[in-house]
Amino acid sequence: MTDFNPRNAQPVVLETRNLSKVFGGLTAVNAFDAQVHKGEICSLIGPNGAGKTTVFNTVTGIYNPEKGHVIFNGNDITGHKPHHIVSTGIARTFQNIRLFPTMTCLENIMAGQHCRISSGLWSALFKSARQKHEERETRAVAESRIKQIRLWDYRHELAKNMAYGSQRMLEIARALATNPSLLVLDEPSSGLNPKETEDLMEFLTGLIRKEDITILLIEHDMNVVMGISDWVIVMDEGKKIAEGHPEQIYHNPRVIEAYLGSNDR
Amino acid sequence: MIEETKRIGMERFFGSYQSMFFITLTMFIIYPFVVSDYYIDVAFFFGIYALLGLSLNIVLGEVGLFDLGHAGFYAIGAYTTAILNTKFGVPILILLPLSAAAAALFAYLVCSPIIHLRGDYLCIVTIGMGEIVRIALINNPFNLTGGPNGVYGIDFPSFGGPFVIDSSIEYYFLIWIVVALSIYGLIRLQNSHIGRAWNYIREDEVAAGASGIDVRHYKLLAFVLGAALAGVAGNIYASKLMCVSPESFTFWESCLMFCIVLIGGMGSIPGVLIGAAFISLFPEIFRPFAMYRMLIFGTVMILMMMFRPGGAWPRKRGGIGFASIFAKKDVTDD
Amino acid sequence: MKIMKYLAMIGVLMCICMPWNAMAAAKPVVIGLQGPITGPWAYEGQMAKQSCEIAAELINQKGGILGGRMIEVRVVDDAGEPKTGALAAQRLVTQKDVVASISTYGSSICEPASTIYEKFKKVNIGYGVTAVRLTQRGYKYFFRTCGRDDSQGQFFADVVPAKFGAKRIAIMHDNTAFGKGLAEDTKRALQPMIDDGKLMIVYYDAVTPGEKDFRVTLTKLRETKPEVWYFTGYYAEAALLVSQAREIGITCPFVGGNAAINDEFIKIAGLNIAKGCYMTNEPLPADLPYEKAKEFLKAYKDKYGEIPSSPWPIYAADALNIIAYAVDNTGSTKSDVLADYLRDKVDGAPGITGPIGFTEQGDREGVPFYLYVVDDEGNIVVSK
Amino acid sequence: MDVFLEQLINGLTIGSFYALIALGYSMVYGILKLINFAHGDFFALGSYVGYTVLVFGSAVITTHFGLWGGLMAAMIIAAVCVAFVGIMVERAAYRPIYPAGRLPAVVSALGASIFIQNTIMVIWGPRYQAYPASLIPNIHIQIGGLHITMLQIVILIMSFMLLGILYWIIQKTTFGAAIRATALDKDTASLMGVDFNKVIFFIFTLGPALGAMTGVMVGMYYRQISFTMGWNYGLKAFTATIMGGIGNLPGAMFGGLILGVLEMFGAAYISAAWKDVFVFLILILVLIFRPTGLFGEKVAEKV
Repeated sequence: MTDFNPRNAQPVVLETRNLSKVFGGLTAVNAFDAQVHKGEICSLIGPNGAGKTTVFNTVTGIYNPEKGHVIFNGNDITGHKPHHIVSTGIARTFQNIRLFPTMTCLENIMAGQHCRISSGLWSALFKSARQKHEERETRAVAESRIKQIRLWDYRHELAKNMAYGSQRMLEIARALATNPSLLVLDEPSSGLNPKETEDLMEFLTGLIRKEDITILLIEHDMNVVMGISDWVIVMDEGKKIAEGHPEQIYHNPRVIEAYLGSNDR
Repeated sequence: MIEETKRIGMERFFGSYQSMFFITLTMFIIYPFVVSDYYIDVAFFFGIYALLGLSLNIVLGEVGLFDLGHAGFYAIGAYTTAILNTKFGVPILILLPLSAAAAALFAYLVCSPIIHLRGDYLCIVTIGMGEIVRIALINNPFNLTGGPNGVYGIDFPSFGGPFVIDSSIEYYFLIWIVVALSIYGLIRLQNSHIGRAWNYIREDEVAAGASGIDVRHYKLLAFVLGAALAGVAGNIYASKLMCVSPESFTFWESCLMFCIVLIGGMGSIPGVLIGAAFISLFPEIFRPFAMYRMLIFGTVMILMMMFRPGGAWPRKRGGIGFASIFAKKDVTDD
Repeated sequence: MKIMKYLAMIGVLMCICMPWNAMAAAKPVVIGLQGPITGPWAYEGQMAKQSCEIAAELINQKGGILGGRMIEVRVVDDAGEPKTGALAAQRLVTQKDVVASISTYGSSICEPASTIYEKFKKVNIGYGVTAVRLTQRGYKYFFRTCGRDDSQGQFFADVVPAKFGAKRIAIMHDNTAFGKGLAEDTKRALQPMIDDGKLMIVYYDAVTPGEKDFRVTLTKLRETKPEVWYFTGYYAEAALLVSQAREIGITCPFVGGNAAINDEFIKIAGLNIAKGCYMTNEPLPADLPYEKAKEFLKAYKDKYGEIPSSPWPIYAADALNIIAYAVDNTGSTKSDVLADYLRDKVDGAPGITGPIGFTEQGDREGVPFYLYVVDDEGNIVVSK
Repeated sequence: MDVFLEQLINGLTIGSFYALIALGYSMVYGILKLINFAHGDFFALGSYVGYTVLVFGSAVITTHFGLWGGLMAAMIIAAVCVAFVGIMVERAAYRPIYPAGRLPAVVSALGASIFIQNTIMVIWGPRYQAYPASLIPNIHIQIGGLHITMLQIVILIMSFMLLGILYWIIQKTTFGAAIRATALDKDTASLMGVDFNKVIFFIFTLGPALGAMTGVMVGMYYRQISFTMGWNYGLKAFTATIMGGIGNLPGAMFGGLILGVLEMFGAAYISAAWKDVFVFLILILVLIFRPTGLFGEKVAEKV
């Protein structure tokens, strides 16, 4: 599989080695190896049930893999607790939106800052200087993020009252509030209309330029994948079947077969 | 435009709120001097139930953990005070923090292995824990708890030498000062990252974990703090009644605490005060109806849930909360 | 504003409890009665209320006391729970016209209540509280008309093993303040005989009150092959225990504590099982030889159709009688005068349960115990 | 050896009562996820209604129906009355509170429980009532060292029979499928044409009726009833349902039996005083290793 221009030369941010996860009899992910380089938008695509979300959940600590390792910035985070993984710098969103419904948008985003707070119970009770500083810091980060997604006017609104598109952006803003170095998005464009998808793509590419962040994406919408990803990995039935630049993947026979099914089978 | 209307609304509201607060405060201070001892004691037990309600509110109201065994911590606090005071003569006021610590330690040890349980499964385990504590108290292990007769001869708290708290009025102020301090502390927590972390966990545990919150740690913290406050209530209750017996810490007591938080409003401190008022004052007011008292009590509980499922004074979401009265500047404004 | 409405609600709630003290009626002598009108022991509380009202009526019919002043019984419910017990005591103590009060059924409820009466220097007489410690606190104003656990325990040790020639004793209690206290005192009374090897306790355990099925515990009891079996709990559990014990083949004689056997016991267990069951008990109302007892029981039976099914309500009535007797003889309603009179001057005063006198600490003097048995026709008679 | 066997039978008898109450309980609990504290009091109400039927109808029963007929009559009348009360309680206390979620419903259930408990006290008085011994057949059977009464056998048989019928209704009939569908997802089920009111009507008649029948059986077997007995039987039913696994009817049944046997082990081999502590410790251990009960299916958190 020749690739005519090499992948960018940045160091590897995230690597999975021989990762496999089994549910009951079903092997959802089977010896999956992948690398994500710093500063790129890498998309993970494949038909439904290919095991994409399972890889996500294993990387972000929701599931424990039976075999294999997840290496992030050189250290092995296999099987760590989700909140620990977030503090090391991986932030994620969910396929179906999981916000804090009866809390305000601002409070939702402030949740992301939580792992950056070090003051404990006593400093909260006696309002120590450090705690006050961290509170202001949390508020400032959250306010900047909410302005970034242009929902400033709704900051006191309850999350459950927001439109679907705004809720998607809120979830991304919450993930960004953890100051991650790797942003993991699970089908961010699902349920968005074309205009919103357009804004999303623009937002993500802007993010890559402005902040030193890497994005790993699960996506079904091909023009998002082709539009903004620097590297694409294709999965089918738990295994990696192809990887390369978007154009290569677009014409790769095995990918087409995986998606559309070949006529001779 | 939304910006402006919100600010004006808060100014007017903020002003009236504070004046209302001071009226209630003065009433609380005058009350014991105008009524007979019986009504002071009724207000004392109102204070005890307020403290217990606040302690359960942390676990049930803030974090949404289904705890129906909170009387166990209340019992641990009361018996720690009773045993250490009668057997080793430790003064009561020193026992206040000690019994809080004992209840908190017990909560930590008991809840650590079961904190991962969800909803009804956690509920039955807390019921089990409460019953285990009560039955252990009755069975008098190592001859410590005095069995069904309980422990008696607990002396009064004293600040050394002459100044001893023993009259109803002094107890009234003791409990309500402790309640006021707890409310102040709880409001601080509600406004801090800890309070928010609890609420995130109540809203969606998985999302909270994925946003970087150590769910297990904060759940345990809620149980430990709730148990500590219940332990303090146990200490004051024990020294007031001068004896403790297992009858005061039954499963029904846990249910009453549960009703206080639900009827008042989950996570809302003024709501818990109203809930405690209802639970403690109602039986006394309807005492003359003796046989039918409980019938009315049951009916009113159903009606309360029917018309105010969110509680008498539900916690305000969306910026304006009771908390704002204490914060110098408005909490969620820029 | 909605919020102000709620704050006002708290204020209103507080005012509702503003004092509407009953106007102190000049004429009648008011005696307080505190008892479990509601709660698990509601039946005991209501019988005590009825007994006291009957006793007051009898005295009032004879012209009352202090030259014609009527007696009024003011009843307060303490729901059989320590917290409400303390509150009920507080309620009676703060009503100035209450001369003295008859305080409650259940040792752990009487404990906090008697402390409050002591603080406010109010005479209070317990009627259903047998825990030994209540009179060991050196209280000046606390008395009790019922006996104590240790005297009943001693009576069991003296009479029962000898009567049945039993070497292997089984003791079972129900983990209540009363039941466990009596069991422990009986064990202490049997200790000398155990030390010199005359007998041994083969079974000592509790059952949980409110349970229905004791077969498992009774099978374990049967394996220890006891020669006499002493149960110190209440009649509800006693009836279940005996009927299930006979069903699984325990034949040794059953002896109950003084709350175990009454006509409820016979009704539940059925006559053929209740027959031949023994009980260590203070003199039962039915066969109280005293003239005052017959008069009281007749009045009670006329009004309620049956006599009280347990000894405690009778002690409550006697508490009322002795207060009235003390007020009448001292001519005053001051607590200190009454307390001294009751402690020193009263011995052999006429009472339903026999002559009433109090020891230095306030215990009832000379409460005799009899060994009762249920005969073939189902009435409880003193066994030879 | 036969002592162990006898103790086992004792345990199973208690267990069968717990199983029956747990089944009636989990009819409501499994479907509405409503912790129905009032269920214990339906049980107590049933035993009191049965008591009244036996006492007032004793002349009729002994002449025409004979002992067993009398007991059947008592059970059926009790079941009908309590079922009616069940419907009223559901309409008055639970229906308005469904939208408010589960926690307010628990407070309402506590209120209903106190209400029923005190209604019984007001109507029948606080005293312990005794089932008339003359009307209850007590035939002892002795096999070797084993002492069993006819009543014990009848109750065991009846319990399993009732459990069987209910299992058949729930698992095999289409209406049973509708009930199970409503248990899993109320809204989707109603979209599929399942009439929620019919299901509620069925649950709130069958659940309390089953509780009432068990109440009569307990009254028959132990011959003594009190108005407060509903409370701790209700708690036992809740424990048994959880041990079996929520929403799993056969699970509740086995949970009840296991609870009875555990209590037997606790009382026989440790001490009667620590029996309940032993049972709750076992329950907590079970839940630590199987967080959804013995037979509850392990629901993976769908993320």
